[in-house]
Amino acid sequence: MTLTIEDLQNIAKIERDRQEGTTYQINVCVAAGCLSCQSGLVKEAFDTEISRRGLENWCLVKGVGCLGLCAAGPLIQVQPQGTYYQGVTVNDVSEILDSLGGSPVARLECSQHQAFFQCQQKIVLENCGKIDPERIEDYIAEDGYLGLFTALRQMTPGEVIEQVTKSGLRGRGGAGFPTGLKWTAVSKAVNNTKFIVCNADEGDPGAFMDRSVLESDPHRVIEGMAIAGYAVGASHGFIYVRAEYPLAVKRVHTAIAQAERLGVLGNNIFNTRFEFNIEVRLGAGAFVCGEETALIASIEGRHGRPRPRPPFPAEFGLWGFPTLINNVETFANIAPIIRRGGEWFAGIGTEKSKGTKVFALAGRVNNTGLIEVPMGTRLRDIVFEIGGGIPGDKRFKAVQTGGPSGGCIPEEHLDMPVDYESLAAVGSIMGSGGMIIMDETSCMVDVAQFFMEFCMSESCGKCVPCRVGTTQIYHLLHKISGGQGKPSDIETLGELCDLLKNTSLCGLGQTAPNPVISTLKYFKDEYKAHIRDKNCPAGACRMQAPEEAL
Amino acid sequence: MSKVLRIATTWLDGCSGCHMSFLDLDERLADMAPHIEMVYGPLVDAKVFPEGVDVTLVEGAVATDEDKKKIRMIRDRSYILVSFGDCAVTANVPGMRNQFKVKDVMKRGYLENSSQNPELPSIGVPHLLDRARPVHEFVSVDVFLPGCPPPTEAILYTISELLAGRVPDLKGKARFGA
Amino acid sequence: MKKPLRVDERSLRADVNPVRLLTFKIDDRDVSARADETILTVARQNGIKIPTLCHMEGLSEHGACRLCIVEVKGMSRLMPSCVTLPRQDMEVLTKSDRVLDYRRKILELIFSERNHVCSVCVTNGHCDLQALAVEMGMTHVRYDYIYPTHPIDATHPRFSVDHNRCVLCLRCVRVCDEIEGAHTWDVMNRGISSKVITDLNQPWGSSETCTGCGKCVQVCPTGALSEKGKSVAEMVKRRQFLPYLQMMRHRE
Amino acid sequence: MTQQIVIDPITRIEGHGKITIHLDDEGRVSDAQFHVTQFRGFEKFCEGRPFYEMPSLTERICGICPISHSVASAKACDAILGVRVPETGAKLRRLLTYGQYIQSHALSFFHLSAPDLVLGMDSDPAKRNILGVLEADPTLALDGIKLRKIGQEIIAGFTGKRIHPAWVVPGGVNEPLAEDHRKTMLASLPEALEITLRTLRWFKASLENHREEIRTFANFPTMFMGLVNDEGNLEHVNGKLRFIDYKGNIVADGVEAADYKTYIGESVEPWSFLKSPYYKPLGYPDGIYRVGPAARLNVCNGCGTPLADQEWAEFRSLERGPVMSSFHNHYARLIEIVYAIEKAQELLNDPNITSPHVRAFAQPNYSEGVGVVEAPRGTLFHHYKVDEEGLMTWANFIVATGNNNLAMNRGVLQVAQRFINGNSIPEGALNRIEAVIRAFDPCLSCSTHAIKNPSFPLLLLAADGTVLDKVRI
Amino acid sequence: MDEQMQSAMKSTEDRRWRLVNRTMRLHGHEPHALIETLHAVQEHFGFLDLDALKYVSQALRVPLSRTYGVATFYHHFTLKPPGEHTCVVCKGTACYIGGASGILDDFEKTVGIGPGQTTPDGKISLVTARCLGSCGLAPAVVFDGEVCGRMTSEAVLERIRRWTDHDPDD
Repeated sequence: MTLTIEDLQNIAKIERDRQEGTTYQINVCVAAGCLSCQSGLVKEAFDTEISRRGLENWCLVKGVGCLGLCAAGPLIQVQPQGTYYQGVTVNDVSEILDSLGGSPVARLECSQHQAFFQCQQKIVLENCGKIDPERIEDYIAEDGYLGLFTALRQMTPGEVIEQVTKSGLRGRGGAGFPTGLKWTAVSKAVNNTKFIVCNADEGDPGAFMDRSVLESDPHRVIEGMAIAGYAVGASHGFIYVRAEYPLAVKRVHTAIAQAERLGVLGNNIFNTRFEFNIEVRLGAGAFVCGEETALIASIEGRHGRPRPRPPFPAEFGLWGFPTLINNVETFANIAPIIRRGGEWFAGIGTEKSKGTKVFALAGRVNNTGLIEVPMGTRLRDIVFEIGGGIPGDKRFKAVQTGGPSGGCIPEEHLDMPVDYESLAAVGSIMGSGGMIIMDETSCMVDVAQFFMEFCMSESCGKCVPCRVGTTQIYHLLHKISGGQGKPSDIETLGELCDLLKNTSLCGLGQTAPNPVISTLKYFKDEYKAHIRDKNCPAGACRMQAPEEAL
Repeated sequence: MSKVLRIATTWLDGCSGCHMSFLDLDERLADMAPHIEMVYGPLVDAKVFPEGVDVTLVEGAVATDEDKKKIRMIRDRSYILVSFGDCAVTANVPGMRNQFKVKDVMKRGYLENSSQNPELPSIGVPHLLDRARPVHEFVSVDVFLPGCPPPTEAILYTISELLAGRVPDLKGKARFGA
Repeated sequence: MKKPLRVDERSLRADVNPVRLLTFKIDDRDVSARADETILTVARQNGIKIPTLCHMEGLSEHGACRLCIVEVKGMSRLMPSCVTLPRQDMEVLTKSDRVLDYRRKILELIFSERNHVCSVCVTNGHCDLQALAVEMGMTHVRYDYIYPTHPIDATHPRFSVDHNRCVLCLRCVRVCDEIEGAHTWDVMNRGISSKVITDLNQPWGSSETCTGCGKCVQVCPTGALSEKGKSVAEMVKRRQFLPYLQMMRHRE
Repeated sequence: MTQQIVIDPITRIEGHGKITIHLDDEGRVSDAQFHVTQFRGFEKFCEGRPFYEMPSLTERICGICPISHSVASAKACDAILGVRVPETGAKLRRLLTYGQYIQSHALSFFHLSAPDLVLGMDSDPAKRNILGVLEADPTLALDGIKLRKIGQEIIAGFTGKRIHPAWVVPGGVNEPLAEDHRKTMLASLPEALEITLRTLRWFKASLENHREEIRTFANFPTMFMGLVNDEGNLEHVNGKLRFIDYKGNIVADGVEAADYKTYIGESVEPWSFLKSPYYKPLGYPDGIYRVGPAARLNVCNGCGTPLADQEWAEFRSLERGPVMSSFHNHYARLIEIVYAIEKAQELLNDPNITSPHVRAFAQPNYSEGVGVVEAPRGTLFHHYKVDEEGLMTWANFIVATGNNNLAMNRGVLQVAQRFINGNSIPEGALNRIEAVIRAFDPCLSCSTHAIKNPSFPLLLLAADGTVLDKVRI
Repeated sequence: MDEQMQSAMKSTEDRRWRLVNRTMRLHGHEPHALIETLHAVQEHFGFLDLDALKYVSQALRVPLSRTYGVATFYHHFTLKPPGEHTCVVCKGTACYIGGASGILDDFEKTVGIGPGQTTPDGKISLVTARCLGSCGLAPAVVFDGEVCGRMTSEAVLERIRRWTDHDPDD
């Protein structure tokens, strides 16, 4: 069976009619965060209550992806008013149904409503919280697969790449490599077999953007991959996803099956000669597999140990074939770019960082959750407007971006715009989008130690600087945070960090010292207090007895 | 060689082999005698480590609390401190006990392998540190002279350089283990 | 999905044209090279010494010890010369202060990782690691020794493995896989807990796949793999077989 | 109220040690303890190592007598292999041992004790060292340096390394002797003999000056232990153990190394890292015995070489029974050097000595082995157990110095009682207390449970720890 | 075990092995299916035992040592049978900032096992996760698959107590 544009439009119309047929629509978040707060039961309760009351034609209940404000789960949104309710339990169901048509249930209404939801601009997350991730029809109703159709039927592969290049989109996995350039490289590689790989091995502790996208809007990623496949000449794709995200895995599998059934994956897609298939491969708990060559090794069934680059995967990737590897969020941007044109995308953001970026806001901040803002948004706005500031009258201390590869940004830099260059300038990185807010009770030595412990145990062990260097740095930090450090340790730390940065084999080792470097830069006094005064100013570290100052 | 060099030697947790390698200077020791004064060491009768020592050669790893105290005192009183031999530089053989718990090491020696009065020595003997460690993990060291023991020629070079008022550079002149 | 090809990792650089010749500079000397020759190869051809540890002529490149790093003008990061191909007009420095300093630190890290007691080692005097320390002027290790606990496996009738002396260069893994074809060795765990193993991490003596050829022992740079019955300083490694086997295999 | 004197460190000995002397109310010496303050734990950390590494590993117990450790260790390993060492291999081990005797005894006599003997027990402590001797009697000092060098060169002649050579291995030695080395060694021996005989003459002539020391330096009846060969003559490398009582009667003879535990027990005293072995049948501490140069000359029927036999006879005529004063260890040491040189000459002239058959190869065939040798300072035991793969599971060492621990403690007491009286301490008295230890020439680094040598003032302490007197030296 | 016997048993006797075999067949018994197959084994058996590793090695033509290496490289795989109940404490950044290490400390103090360990009676396993992606709910703990947010030491230990107390009857 081949899908035509008419079919696609037809599906969209039927679906829109179905949804518009009811007066009210209740969207219950069924992403992992809210599910762990029993949102599944809340949805069931709505279904039961509505069928008990016989209101099926008046009110539609929909399980939707992430609404963003995970801290306040379970979240629901009532349409068409757009009212958000937080912390909804089974007991609140009747009351909410009763309120439809009247005034909202004030005690459940989201207090953070205004700033949190309104300061955002959504492209990647445009369907999150809106569509049922387990129904392809829902996606199609929101112009789903229109991008793929446009690419296949109205554009040459070169034109697709041109649009992507024009959009200025940069890799959302961390390093920010221009996506258009990467696609060009793969498309130019001479080989009949090429692969597309979607990196969904989101390993940063504190980041859950990819999980949310896959859980809330899996088709968007599939569509992006298929477009990429067309553009570079690949007919097979892999989604490499963490085994720790069972819900995401399940929804991706469902989505692939639906897409195959409908014919947007498979042979002769949209009556062209383009064929594209996607396989899911499970990660197994190795952060280093976020690195391209390690990821390739892992898909090939081997240890996830990186190899020296060049050659880059674009020339020599999976099983030696040219391979395009992009992150989930990168692929999620593709369909809108194709639908609306690269110029539209390039109009958003800053000069060198285009579009929007999804961040996972966590730590000592009121509104933890998932947000999407245009590149260049002020950090202060993210923390204090969208994030709602620091809970409990505590003082802001730092924000950590980029996960274990990133750095800690102190208050003095809060007014900077968030984009690739600015973050790099203050010693951090964009990374995949984890953003951890720390207040005065967080000890920066302890935080550095936490990240170094992570890097130490995630180091693949192949190259010496990373394998032994991370261990030595961790031991030094451990000594310092335990009150056993000596003054020369600070210098040694700096030296080791520099060594790792410049001599490690892969990105993990090269960036592992960033949390230490940035905390040493901005919070040296805290280190000194641990060493000189055997005191943790934040009160977070447990000092050991001062007997053996080794 | 204008002035007489005040030299001290001492050992912590070592086997005295480095000192023997020093004695292996043989007749050259006698030649050197007018230029050096041995102010402290196993071969002379001084009981107190003097102040203002020009050069101290330390053999052995730091293995006990007394070693630790001693090396700090020696550092304070020495202008140049030489880590003398592998035990001082790397902890070498004494460091081989570091894979075991002190308790188990003592137990083997005094409880399991004795037929009478099995007990752990505790009176007037120092307290063992958890790990025997190189000297420079405790105090700053100016010259590292590796080897098990360091070759006599390297010792001669070191002292000659010091006599000439230079800090010796032993890179490539001595190796671990030999 | 199409059945993937079996890829020989040694032919990784299929992306370069081996026929092309280029010229570049090593330590201010003009040198010429084939496009598929590594900087290390070219340096050695020209008598320029670069220290190596995981590199072994006749085995695939591992690129992991990082001792062969060199500075390439215009690049902030240092490049491992064993896997880096030169480009036209590239300027390579093999002995800049920066390079020497980093190399020494890396070597110190290697020494700090396991329990290297040179004085009582079977390869004392014949050890690549020990020789590197002399060559690179490393007289002590600035970092705290880690002192991990590692056992010795002496179950094999002829050889033993002492993990205390292993530097994880994986020469054993590569020679066993690439030359002997047995793939008895591999690495378990990761990061600092990485350890070379035989078969299912079982005693070497009980390995079903080991042919007992001893190639791994001979290529091991340190005393980690040695012949049983050899006392301290007695283990001298014989490696002439490796280029010979290479030659015999590639003869036409 | 009792008081304590602490001598810390004992100087001019090979290792770390200190002495505590207890005084009673009248200021008389009531007790004395000799502390060994270094501990390295060889007995434990050998665990898990392949036994064939042991000769070179245990060499690191001591930098002065590494050869004795490597030979004792290799003999324990031979027993584990269950092999007979080829004749030349055994001879080379023996030759190496004699080289070590020459250098080690020379060190003890010239570098460590000569300052007392030449300059006097009461001489200026600042000068009382080898450099002082060099000023006072340059010939003697240079003789010492030269003699030690000849011994060291014999060791280096085999191995290229004077200290910690890796040459003695299980089953034999790892390389045959080269002809040119044989010649060089042989050429150096006449001078060595000349030096030794000259020194021996000087020493015998000066015995008169040390009557008090001879009378008090551990001059009390004890048993003696040492190795003797099949003829009952002096033996350092092979042979069997002989125990004699204070009258010179043989109480045990022909004891095999493997049976040592039947005869020797080990006791721990809380004040020392050095254990106290004792003759088991008599129990602790009655089973006190002595080892070392004088003990060896006491237990044997003779030396078996012409010059040494002559000197031995003269030595044994000092007393009717065994020579009791440990001061005479110095004397015995010189005789043993003569013996070592004579034996070395004999071996080097043996045409078989350069034979290439120096090592027997085997897999481990026994799970346990004991090796015993006479180290310069006395009998040395290495006892190993291994698993099926030949990895060490257990080790026990009885070091030469350990055997003398009980006697050293009693010797210290004896000297202290003779020379210390009241609350002031003459420096010369303290030096004599140390000198008695020096006479035993304890190799304290040897002690897997060993002694050290830091330098602190000698204190006269009240029982509560208050300092009554302080001797600055 | 005799190889033929082993494979016979594994292909027929146990339904779980049939599922594992299916995974391998799906990938054409290609070596690159190793990780997928190990996932299948662990899913059906709870852990990877040596026999299973050997069987998978043979079926996929992967060297034994590589199979073992891969199985130990990835932290998701376990070679030890898990306890009856599993408690996963998230150690992601948000959870760490939120006090996960305190929970772990108290767990170890009270229950006596650290991360990666199982109580001697085989009842409870403690595991840490890098990030559950439930950062909004930090600190998060998973009890037998059920994610619970905003946990405290007391709440965790209370759940553990329920497991230990109730189990004799279960």
